Amino acid sequence: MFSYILKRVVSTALVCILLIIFLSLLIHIVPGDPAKTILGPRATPELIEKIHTEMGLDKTPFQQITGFFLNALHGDLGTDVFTGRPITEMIMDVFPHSLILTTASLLLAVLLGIPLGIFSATHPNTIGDRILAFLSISFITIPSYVVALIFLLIFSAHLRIFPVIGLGSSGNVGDYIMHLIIPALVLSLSWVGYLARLVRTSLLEVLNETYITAERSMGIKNRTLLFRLALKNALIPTVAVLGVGLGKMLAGTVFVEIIFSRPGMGTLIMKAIQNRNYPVVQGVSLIIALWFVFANLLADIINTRLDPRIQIGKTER
Amino acid sequence: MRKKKNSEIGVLSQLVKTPSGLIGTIIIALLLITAIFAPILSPYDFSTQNISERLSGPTSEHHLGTDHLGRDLLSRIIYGTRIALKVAIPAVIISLFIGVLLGLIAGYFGGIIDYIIIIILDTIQSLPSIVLALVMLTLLGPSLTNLIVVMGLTLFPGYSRVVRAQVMSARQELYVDAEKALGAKPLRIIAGHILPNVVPAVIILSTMDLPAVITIEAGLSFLGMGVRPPSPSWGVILNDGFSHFRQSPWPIITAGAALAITTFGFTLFGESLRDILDPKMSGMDS
Amino acid sequence: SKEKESAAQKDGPKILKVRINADIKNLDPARRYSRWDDVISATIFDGLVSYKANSYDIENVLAEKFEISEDGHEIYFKLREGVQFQKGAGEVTAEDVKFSYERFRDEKTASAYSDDWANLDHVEVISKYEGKIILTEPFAPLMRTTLPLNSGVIVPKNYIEKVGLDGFTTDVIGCGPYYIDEWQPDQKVVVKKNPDYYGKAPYWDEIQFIVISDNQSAEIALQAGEVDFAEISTNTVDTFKDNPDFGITSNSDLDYRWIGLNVENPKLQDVNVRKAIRAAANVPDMITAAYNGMVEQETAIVAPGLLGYWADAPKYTQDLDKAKEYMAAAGIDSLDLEIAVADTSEYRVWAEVLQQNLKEIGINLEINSMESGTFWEIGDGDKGKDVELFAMAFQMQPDPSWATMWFTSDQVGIWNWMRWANPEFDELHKQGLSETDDQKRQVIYEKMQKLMDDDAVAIWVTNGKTYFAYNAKKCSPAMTPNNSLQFRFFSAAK
Amino acid sequence: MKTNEHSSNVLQVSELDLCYRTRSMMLPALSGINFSINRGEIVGVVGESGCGKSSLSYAVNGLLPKNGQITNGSISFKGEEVISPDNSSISSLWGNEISMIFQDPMTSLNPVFSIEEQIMTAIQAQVSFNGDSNSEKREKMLKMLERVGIPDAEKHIKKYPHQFSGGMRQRIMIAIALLAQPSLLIADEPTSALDVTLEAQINDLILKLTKEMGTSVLYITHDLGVVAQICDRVMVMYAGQIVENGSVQKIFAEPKHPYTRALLEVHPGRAAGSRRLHTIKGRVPGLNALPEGCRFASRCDYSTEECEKISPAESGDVNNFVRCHNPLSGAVPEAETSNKEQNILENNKEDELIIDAEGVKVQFPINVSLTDRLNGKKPEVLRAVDGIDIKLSQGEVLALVGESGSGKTTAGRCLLRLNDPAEGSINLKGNDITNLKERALRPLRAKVQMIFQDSISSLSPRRKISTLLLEPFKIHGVKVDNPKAKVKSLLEKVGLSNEHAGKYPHQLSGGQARRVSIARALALEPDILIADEPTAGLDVSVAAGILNLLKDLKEELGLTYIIITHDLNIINYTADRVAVMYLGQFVEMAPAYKLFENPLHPYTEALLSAVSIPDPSLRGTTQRIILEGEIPDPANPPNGCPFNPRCRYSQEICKKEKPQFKAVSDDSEHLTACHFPVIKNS
Ligand SMILES: Nc1ncnc2c1ncn2[C@@H]1O[C@H](COP(=O)(O)OP(=O)(O)OP(=O)(O)O)[C@@H](O)[C@H]1O
Ligand SMILES: Nc1ncnc2c1ncn2[C@@H]1O[C@H](COP(=O)(O)OP(=O)(O)OP(=O)(O)O)[C@@H](O)[C@H]1O
Ligand SMILES: [Mg+2]
Ligand SMILES: [Mg+2]
Repeated sequence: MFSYILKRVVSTALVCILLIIFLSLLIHIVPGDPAKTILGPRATPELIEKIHTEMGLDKTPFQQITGFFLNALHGDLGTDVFTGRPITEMIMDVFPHSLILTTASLLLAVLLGIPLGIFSATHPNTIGDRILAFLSISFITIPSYVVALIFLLIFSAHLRIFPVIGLGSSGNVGDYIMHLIIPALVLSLSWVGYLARLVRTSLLEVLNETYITAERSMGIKNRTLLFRLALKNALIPTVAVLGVGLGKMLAGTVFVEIIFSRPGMGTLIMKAIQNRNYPVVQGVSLIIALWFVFANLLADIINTRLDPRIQIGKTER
Repeated sequence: MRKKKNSEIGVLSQLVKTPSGLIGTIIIALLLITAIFAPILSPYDFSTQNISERLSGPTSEHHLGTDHLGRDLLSRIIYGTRIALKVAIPAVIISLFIGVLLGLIAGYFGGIIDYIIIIILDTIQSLPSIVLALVMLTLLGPSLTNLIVVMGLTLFPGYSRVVRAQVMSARQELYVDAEKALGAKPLRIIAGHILPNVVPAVIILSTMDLPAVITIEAGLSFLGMGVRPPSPSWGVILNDGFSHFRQSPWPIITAGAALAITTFGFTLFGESLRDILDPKMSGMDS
Repeated sequence: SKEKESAAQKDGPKILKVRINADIKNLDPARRYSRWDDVISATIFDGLVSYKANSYDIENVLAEKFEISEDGHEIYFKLREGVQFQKGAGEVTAEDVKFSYERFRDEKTASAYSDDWANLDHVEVISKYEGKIILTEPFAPLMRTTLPLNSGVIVPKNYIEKVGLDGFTTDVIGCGPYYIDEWQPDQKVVVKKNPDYYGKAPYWDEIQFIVISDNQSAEIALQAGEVDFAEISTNTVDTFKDNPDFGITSNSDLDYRWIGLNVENPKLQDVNVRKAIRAAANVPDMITAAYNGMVEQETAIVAPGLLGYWADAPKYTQDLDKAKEYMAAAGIDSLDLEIAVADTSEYRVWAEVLQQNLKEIGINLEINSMESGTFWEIGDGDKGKDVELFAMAFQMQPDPSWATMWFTSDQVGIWNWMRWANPEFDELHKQGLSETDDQKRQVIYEKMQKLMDDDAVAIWVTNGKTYFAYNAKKCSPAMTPNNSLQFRFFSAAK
Repeated sequence: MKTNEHSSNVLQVSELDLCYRTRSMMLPALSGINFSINRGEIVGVVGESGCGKSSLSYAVNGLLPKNGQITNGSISFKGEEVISPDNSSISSLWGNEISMIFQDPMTSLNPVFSIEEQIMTAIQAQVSFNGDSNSEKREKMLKMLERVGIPDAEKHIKKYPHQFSGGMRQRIMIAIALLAQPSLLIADEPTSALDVTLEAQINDLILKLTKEMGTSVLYITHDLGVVAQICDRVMVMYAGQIVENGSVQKIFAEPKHPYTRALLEVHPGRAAGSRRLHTIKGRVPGLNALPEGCRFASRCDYSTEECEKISPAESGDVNNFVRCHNPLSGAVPEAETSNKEQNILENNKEDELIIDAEGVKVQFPINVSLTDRLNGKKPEVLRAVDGIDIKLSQGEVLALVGESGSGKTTAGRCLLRLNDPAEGSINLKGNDITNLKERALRPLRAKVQMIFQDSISSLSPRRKISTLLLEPFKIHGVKVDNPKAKVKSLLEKVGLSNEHAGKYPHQLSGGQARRVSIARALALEPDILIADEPTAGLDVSVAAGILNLLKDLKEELGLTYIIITHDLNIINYTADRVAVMYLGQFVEMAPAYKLFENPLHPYTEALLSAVSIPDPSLRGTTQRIILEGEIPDPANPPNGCPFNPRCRYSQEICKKEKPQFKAVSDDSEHLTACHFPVIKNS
């Protein structure tokens, strides 16, 4: 366990270093100047120079990279030149919102997708199964931004059942949840389809295993067999996939956050890219990468709980 | 050569036997036809503007209505098919090429080379592809070619991983030992015995990647980072439509539907293909 | 439920919810970046003078007395006594005035607005409440744009010296009608009524500025009652106009937006080519397509209603025959050109319409739409020589010098992307800055605009027009003619 | 007698037909099955692969695959009909009255639950424990586990299946199956995935427990030797029919059906020292092409015209019949033997050693966790091969035998440098290849070939057989003038027809695949051939064919062989010399006939006694030595003599001192590593 984690830490560190090198190099080749992008004609040469110095753009890439890491080790990702806010703080402000959104949508997906998958697996090739299969693929394939656009109009402009813009008033949990429902639903849709299919396939596979036949021959009733003995096996691949889903949360949230005007990691990095706000891009990317690694680690650990055969540390990285 | 053709026909005929394979194949065939015969099929030039007729709903002249510049939406959607495929196919080919090569190298040689490649893949994959594509497009500037290159570069780790895993497991296989025992050189083993085992997985992955690329391309165009106007990318139509939704929902509805149907078709096709090719190439029987 | 709402408002605090398009970056008046920094800091800070509600007329605010010397070199002021900064940061004194203005010229402040105080020599403190602003030269824009706006507000010297520059970015302290209560980055900024305000208390107890970057979302939020006041896109004006629950207010912007032609580019060196392009361009179509026809066509760089507006400027509409004549005069019948645009829907539409227009006179226009960061660099230095056409918009303050300053020859390679260098224009610009007589200035600026027109360096598109929609049952807005929102003057529904 | 029979009758199957639905047609997997099982009776079912043995067990226990369908007949359990459309009446018997043991213990336990959870779930479901409290149930579970030979059950039940060895898992399965003391146990080849020694242990256990509980057993196997040892009655199946049914004594003494007789004849246990093994020509017909008349007719030496036209009926009682037009009589004749001793002497030309390996060791690194390493633990190795000498002269056949995991395969691979030796030297045909670079080794590879344990997976799956057969020539740059003819001749050499040339490996049967890999190995006419388990997993008849082939090839080409096997039965027939391996070391080496006559090492002695011989009269007569326990973990071998923990002669010294590998008598050909060799007093 310990050596496993150490290994993970080392490769995570390597990934982060490579990522930051990549981003730092990018900064030096990418056209576009942060000062001009934000200020337009107001950007005087002195001001541009000052902003460059503050962003550390005058240093060599090597100095930038080492400096960045030395600070990052102390949890300091630099400051946003334009607002003077620590980037760590900026990220910590929005990160929970993205996290809640992703978790909520994954939770929704689990609550809907797994039962649907079980239904399909226990009724293979029936009409219900076929309809579910069709729906699942549709859910998986329709791009999230198309769904988001359509939900935005249906729910907010026409039905007005749910508020959809922003996070709701702060401190009001009920309002926050109301604002969360539609975005989470949009994000979860493809996961519902995905999980339903995944659970169906793996459950069907498990139900064909000899040990299930053996257990049936021991007189164990179908219900126990399905929900206690087979499902645990079938959930192993699901957990791994959910881990990846959690890790890749940003991919989905970018669009949803933009369309529903929610602050979050997606909107933060999107704006930072547009404004050429390099320190913010770097900081956010680093956190995203770390989060990705963390989520996968989490899934691995959960899987070792589910599957005693997997010995953490013996598995390939 | 003739044998090979036979086997391809075999796969195809198996594909159209299942309902989902049939639907997928039909959709893809229609897409290809639409893309190839776009000039014949589209009633108008996709870029001709008619400001006075802007944002009209479906009429007898414009079957799907017009956009904010009064251009015929049907024609734009039809030409959009070309763009979707023009980006998706080369991008998938690029990522396939890089991915397979790196995967083979990593899987066969293992050790430190493998570790380095894996770290590179991890790095690329630790950022979501949309973000990575955004960052890289910022560097290169949005254009069709850059879009293709960027998509290729963001997606190749998927192939590398699959190929690497396959090669690693193939390397454990007895037949590799058997070849070695016969005195075969590494190149012969990789090219002659390991690669053919990787091909089905790669084919499946690439048919699954096509809709992903189309989705990301349209997404990037929606964010304003995609192809140049007046190219009628579906994402561009969505983006323009989003600004004028109150006046006419048709741009969003049509482009959204085109995207959804396309990705749906490719996914069905890919999955049916996987069912046939995996795990054993039973379709290869003569 | 509407009744309930208003009933609740009678009891509780009166809260106004306003959509802002982007989050604030820095509320320090000297280091503000964006329009929303301006709008919000305007509720927190007071200056010596300010615009009256809904007008460009100036009234005294912090100043009890305010006098400009004959030669325009000195401005005397006397402050009201006993005005307190918020949050116990002390009384407003002449020292604060000196500090507030002089810091604009201080390199450490690195103010993007240092030009607002271009001719400031120093501020002389006469007594605790009295002082003099000493200028090196008379400076016409001072009274129009510097003093009544954010560059003229007073900040607490002692407090800033205590917390340092980094402590005065979003957690600012002024002496205006509102103080900053809370900032949730990317979500909202909340200001609350300053209980110790010396002037007339504003109507709203609390104003929440809610960040919604996307117009569509903002419109939905407005309809859903999630905000009370929001900028809306020209495309949806009709929807709100037809709805009695909402009020619409609009004002033409001062910004100027144009398609520039680079005179140094070999393809565009011939003035006939440029004129041909100008004649072929169908600006009304652009306006229909990009703004749903809800804005006016711009004829010259200075907006209507401003000093220096050129009323007789020619208004170009598409004239293909003329365009072909110019082409013939230039001796070409076909040409490949490229237009660079930042990738927003607005500019793309212009470019697409122009593309179609130019096709008719044999010019093939390629649209090079780029991401804004990249776009802002293309005119830099010698690189700028390769630019052909470009779409651009500059912001403007209510003084004509703000428009002309970017097109002098020393701006070539910086902001003068047309690379148009005209010594006469340069000279006139200098004169316009130091001339204090409005009539004389009018003549100067009209002449400058004519020079630009003669050389056909730009196709003016529009000054823009901003539309705001608001909950007509709840509030009634106030703003200067150039759309500077005056939240301190917002009132209850009329 | 009749009434008695009825009351003691546990299972009664009559006129049972079973079909599998496939896309193209209904496959009749079982037709006209009649038999019954009496209380406490152990009934064996034998037959080649694909004859429907498993299908029979599915039909009886109601665990038919989805496409399986009983189309006719009845099954009654203790007088009650159990065939019902939804399986409900039979499923209520599962676990309580009928229970199962499956072939592969590796896949028959749920991998994600601990043993305790699995057994408890089963107990909760079984009615016979309804009255018990949880602690009573647990108590019973522990007792049962102790009974099947899991010591310290309390400690082990917390473990997960993968933490047990195959033998242990099969014991656990038996414990679960017998928990509720069912009336009928169905065991489908419960030992075919296990070693000989484990097979003996498990069969003994089944025999002992079921006799104690009075449980009847339907025991499916393909090994007549096992039947002879434990069954009361045997049913011989062929192509979905029971062709002969009768008591073990009778059938082994006087098989009536030609198929039964053929099965007995090909059994390698009978073939010791024979010149040539019997085989049965042809293959079991596919279910989609069953012949009209007797299904065995095409392979039968005695078939007549009648046989080909008319399907024979059962003649005799329910449990004592034969399905044949011309039943045979009399015993199976003894196999002819040849003089082994002479063979050896002819071949033994000491002067020129073609294989000369000395002190070879092969080690695999073991992952030591970083924490352990930080705590000062050194990285360890698993000594798969721990110092063996192999010296072979031209034309000699050496057999390597030993339990699974003893290092046989690794030893073979090492000679080919597929695994690199950690120590020792390897000399092939006078070339020292111990440290030779792969590039330099390549030319030599043409002359030294290996047939791998798992033939199908040793053939590249996406290449046609013809391509695979021509590949050796391509690799070594040998020009082939007429590739087609070459392929044909190679296939013919191993007894295959040219029709296989266009197939892919997965389209071949196990025996065919093995032949193809032999053909491939022989393509370049090597001098040395290492055959790893050449008959494992094959039907006896097919295995016999392969062994005959190897023998023919040796005589034709003068090959030098190393045959790796754990099946002692085949050694006697093929090998000149035998080396017995245990934990990576040789414990005994001798000419084959001497080893069989006089095993010196207790391990060899036990291995030999575990060999199944298809002769029920031997039951109880020879004293069977059943080896206790299992082979220790090679990463952590015992001190002293590696065999000492399982040895029945073990003394103090064995635990401390490792015995030398040397000749104990004056016979320099017979070496052993034992402090107390078993020297017969003859
Ligand atoms: N589910 C099925 N669908 C179709 N055919 C089947 C199915 N299961 C078995 N068969 C066929 O039925 C025949 C009998 O198979 P069965 O498994 O009963 O044989 P067996 O005697 O147990 O063989 P083995 O010794 O290999 O286990 C074979 O020809 C097999 O191919
Ligand atoms: N590549 C390897 N890495 C690690 N350990 C191995 C490897 N190959 C074999 N071993 C171990 O070496 C020991 C001997 O294995 P080997 O396969 O040589 O035994 P065997 O006698 O051929 O057994 P079987 O009869 O099961 O084929 C076993 O404990 C096995 O687990
Ligand atoms: Mg079977
Ligand atoms: Mg082996």
